Amino acid sequence: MSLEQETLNAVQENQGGAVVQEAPEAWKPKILAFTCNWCTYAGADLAGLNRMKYPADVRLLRLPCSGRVNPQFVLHAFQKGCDGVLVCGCHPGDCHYSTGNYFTRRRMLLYRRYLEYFGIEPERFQIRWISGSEAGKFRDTVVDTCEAITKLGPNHKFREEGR
Amino acid sequence: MILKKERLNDLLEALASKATVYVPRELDGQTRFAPFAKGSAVELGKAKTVFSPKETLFPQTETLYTYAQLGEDITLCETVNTTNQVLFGVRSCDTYSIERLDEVFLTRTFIDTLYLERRNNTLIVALGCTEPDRSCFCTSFGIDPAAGTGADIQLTDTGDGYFVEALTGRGTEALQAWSPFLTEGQKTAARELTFSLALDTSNVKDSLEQLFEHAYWNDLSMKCLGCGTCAFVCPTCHCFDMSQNNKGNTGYRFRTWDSCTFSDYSMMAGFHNPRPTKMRRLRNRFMHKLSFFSDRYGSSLCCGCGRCIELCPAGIDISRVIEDTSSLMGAGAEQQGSTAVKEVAS
Amino acid sequence: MIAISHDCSCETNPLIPQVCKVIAVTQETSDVKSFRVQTLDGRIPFSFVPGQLGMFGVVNHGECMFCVSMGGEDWIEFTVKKVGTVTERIHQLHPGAQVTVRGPYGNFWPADACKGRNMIFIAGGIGLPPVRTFLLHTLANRSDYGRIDLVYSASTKKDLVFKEQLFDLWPNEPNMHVHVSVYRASDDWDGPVEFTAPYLESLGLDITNTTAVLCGGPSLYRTCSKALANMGVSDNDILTTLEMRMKCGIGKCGRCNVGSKYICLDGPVFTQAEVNAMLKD
Amino acid sequence: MANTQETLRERARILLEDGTLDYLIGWEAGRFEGQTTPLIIRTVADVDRLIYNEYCVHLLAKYPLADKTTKKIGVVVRGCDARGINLALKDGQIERDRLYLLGIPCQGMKDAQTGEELKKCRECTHRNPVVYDELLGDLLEQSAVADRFAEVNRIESLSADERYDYWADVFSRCIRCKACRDVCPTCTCKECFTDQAAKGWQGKETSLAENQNYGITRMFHSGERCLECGECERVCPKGLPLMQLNRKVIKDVHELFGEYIAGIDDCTPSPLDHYQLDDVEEFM
Repeated sequence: MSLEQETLNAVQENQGGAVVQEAPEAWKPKILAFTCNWCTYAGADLAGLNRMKYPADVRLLRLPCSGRVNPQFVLHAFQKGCDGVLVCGCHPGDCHYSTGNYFTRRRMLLYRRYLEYFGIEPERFQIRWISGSEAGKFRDTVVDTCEAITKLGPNHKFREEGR
Repeated sequence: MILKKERLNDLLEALASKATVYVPRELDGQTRFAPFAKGSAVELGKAKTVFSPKETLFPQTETLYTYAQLGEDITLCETVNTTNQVLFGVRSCDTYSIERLDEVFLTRTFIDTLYLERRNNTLIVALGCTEPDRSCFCTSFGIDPAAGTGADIQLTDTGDGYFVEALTGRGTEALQAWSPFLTEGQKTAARELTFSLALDTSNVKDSLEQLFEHAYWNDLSMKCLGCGTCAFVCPTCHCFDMSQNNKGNTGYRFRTWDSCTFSDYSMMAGFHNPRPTKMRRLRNRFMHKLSFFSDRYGSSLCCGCGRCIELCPAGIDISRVIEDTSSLMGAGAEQQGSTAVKEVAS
Repeated sequence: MIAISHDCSCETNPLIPQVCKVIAVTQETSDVKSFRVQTLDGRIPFSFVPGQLGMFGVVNHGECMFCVSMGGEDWIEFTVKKVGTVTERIHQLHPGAQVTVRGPYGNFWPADACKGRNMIFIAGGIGLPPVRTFLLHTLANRSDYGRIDLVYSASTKKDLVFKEQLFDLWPNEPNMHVHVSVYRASDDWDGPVEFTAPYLESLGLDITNTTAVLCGGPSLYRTCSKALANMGVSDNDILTTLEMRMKCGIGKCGRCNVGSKYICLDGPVFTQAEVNAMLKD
Repeated sequence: MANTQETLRERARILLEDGTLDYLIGWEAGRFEGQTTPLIIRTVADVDRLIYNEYCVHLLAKYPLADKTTKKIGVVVRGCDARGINLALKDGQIERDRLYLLGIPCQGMKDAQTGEELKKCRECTHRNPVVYDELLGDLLEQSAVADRFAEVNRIESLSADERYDYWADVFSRCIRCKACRDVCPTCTCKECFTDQAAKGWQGKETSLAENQNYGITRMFHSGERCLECGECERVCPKGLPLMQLNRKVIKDVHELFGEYIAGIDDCTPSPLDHYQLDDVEEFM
């Protein structure tokens, strides 16, 4: 029994079962998408404008540039409970800061292989270039990633299960 | 009474049914105290384990209490530890160190009950040394390698078995459970052990205090990496840091080992650090081991086990520090060499 | 069983705090607040003697050691400056929030030894709360003490703590003189603009039968202890608190040693003579 | 080996005497046979303590960086030290004219207990120092090195779960003494992320999650700038196979961005410091 469960049970005894434990309904994937503010976030916005449907399991995190994605953010995302991580940025050459995504490309090429080396399935950590006008590509990327990860099931690797 | 060596595993299995029995075992190339399981190889021949039994009494990370926050009100639950454990095959240097940890955690106004519970649930079976390592120098601190002070039961190697004698009431009580494995026998004369390393540590405390401002510390600390290896393998190091880990509205506060050689050991809020340079931190480590602790508790905090000598990545050697400081004192430190501490940054 | 030699009343782990609630928050300056704390059932968390410290923390952010700056019938008060992550979180507390408190720790100001003497209190910036605990004690039993001087300075006027007591209450206490200076002038300040040590010497206070109580940052402490020596105050009559170095408070974590002295068990209040005897690590 | 030690001592005596050096960094004998420890010599009297034998295992490249003064420092450099000095020069940690490098071609150091050549020296690709002011002894012919990436390939061939379990077991043994970071010539940040617990980069707990965060992130930070000097594996008190971590990054760098030898000189930028327009494109 994990420490948290023990504490919640202890709290229940103290307060006579006041804590309501919500029923664990069907598992839904948690995917974190690091989106670059100038392109992908605009693309996601456009997808919304055009009423495009894509699963709500993706949580967007807006960053000034895909170059701002520190590899430790990706590892922390997996540790804090994400089942999949998506890093999106502008196409090389369109970067608002002109060279941000060139460095990202090199860094993520290495880091993706690095995390696979430690056991992360390739589908769980993907990088895509999505420009501001490619709303459709954004939706397809999100739909494909959700499908792949739902097939893979919940991620138990790198999870903070205490000691 | 004699415990024959071939009956050793049966005894350990019997003990393991009622408590966690920690024996010296070789895991992944390093010997350390690990729980005994049926058929695991016990390494009683080696002089000392690479990692000391300290981790069984004062684990590297230990939960102090868990907390849950619901709305505004907070509930704390203290973690209670009631597992019985037996430390089997502890050398005299480690029993001496356990006594020092007892002094720190169990005396002086506050009692650390986490340590106290574990300590009261622990039966310590000491084993006399037969063949010291090259880096052992426990006799320099007046420790008798054949007699584990502070242990409950003392074993002495008699060739084909171990002579068993109880040292404390708890020892005699535990020996009843051992009787089916013991046979009659006499204690053979203790063999004279030859220590390749023996130092005169009588005046080390004063000479260190005199040399506090000497430039010796500068050159010594320049090669120190500032890592925590020496503190984490040392059986007597007991400094810890406290922090917490949150998960939603619950979490736990824990304490974990810390080393005074780490750069952020004495860092305060507002980034004031009373020991900003590596020299001061390393000097503080050796001063605490050989001088400050005996000011407070009356005995040296170094048990002469030599683990830090073997494992220091930069080859810094506490026995050389003891020798160098007494020779510097001998040569009249004030005249020879500049006493001004040449401050080498960080 | 291990022979236990201790006179502490705790049967649980001394590192486990008790849950208390904040009943009042007063904003002293832009980055200093005072928090009045009480146990959940309305009692004083722990009894204390002026100069002792308590551990004050927010459960999921950590805890820090603060001097108990004031105490009442059923509450104690901590004055906290915002300097780090924990103090930042503490500054977001509002009345009714629940916090963790434990204590008291450390020795205390030798109030009885100073009976019948004149007192000079010297403080810099956030050093006033520890000094104020002793000052309030002397004002509470005013007849036991002679002339009282308070020399207090901060970087700018808005950083002066306890302004109401500084300018309104304490000046009209009998035989008490308040001297306040700032390091950097500002247009709404017409008082002296000087560092504490030169300001202290310029006052030319009479030091017969006087004890000085000193608390502030490392630089203030160095300069003022020299200034007091120049004024002729003997080392045994200068008191100070090194509470800044305390961490666990119960003498186990090994963090607060200056030489062989543990600040949390042997201090934090020391005389200048004792501090001079310590090794300057 | 012995005459190299004699020439080293003799050169040290001259350099210290005529004032070209304020102090020299080398090795001295430890207490036991086969044990050495770094040594700082400031006066000619100490020159006889200076030694050079087959147990001088410590990397000296990081020691001069701690000296922020303008003193002239002599450093004995073998292949790995020289590359470490190049790395420090490229990162602007120290000026070249403050250093006087005594180069020694190194035929590999021995393990004191087993007497065999150390693993890191068996796999060493640069036995001759790549930068020196003076060469003691003649250059060695560089012997062919067995496949350095054999272990990395073996791990890559495992399945994802097997790889995770292998590394989870390795990281569960880590005691976070940070010796691997403190010895590494690439780790010269002013404030390392592992010392910033308050800011949340790295917790202080030695749980599996924190150890993974420490091990993976630290090694990726040095990653492509790693000299493969093997010091991290030597100093690890738990004997963790740390070289398999950085060799993975180096293998990928060679595949993706072309051959790059860290520390070969003090000017070529490392792969992640620059980019090519026609880099490998996998993210379209």
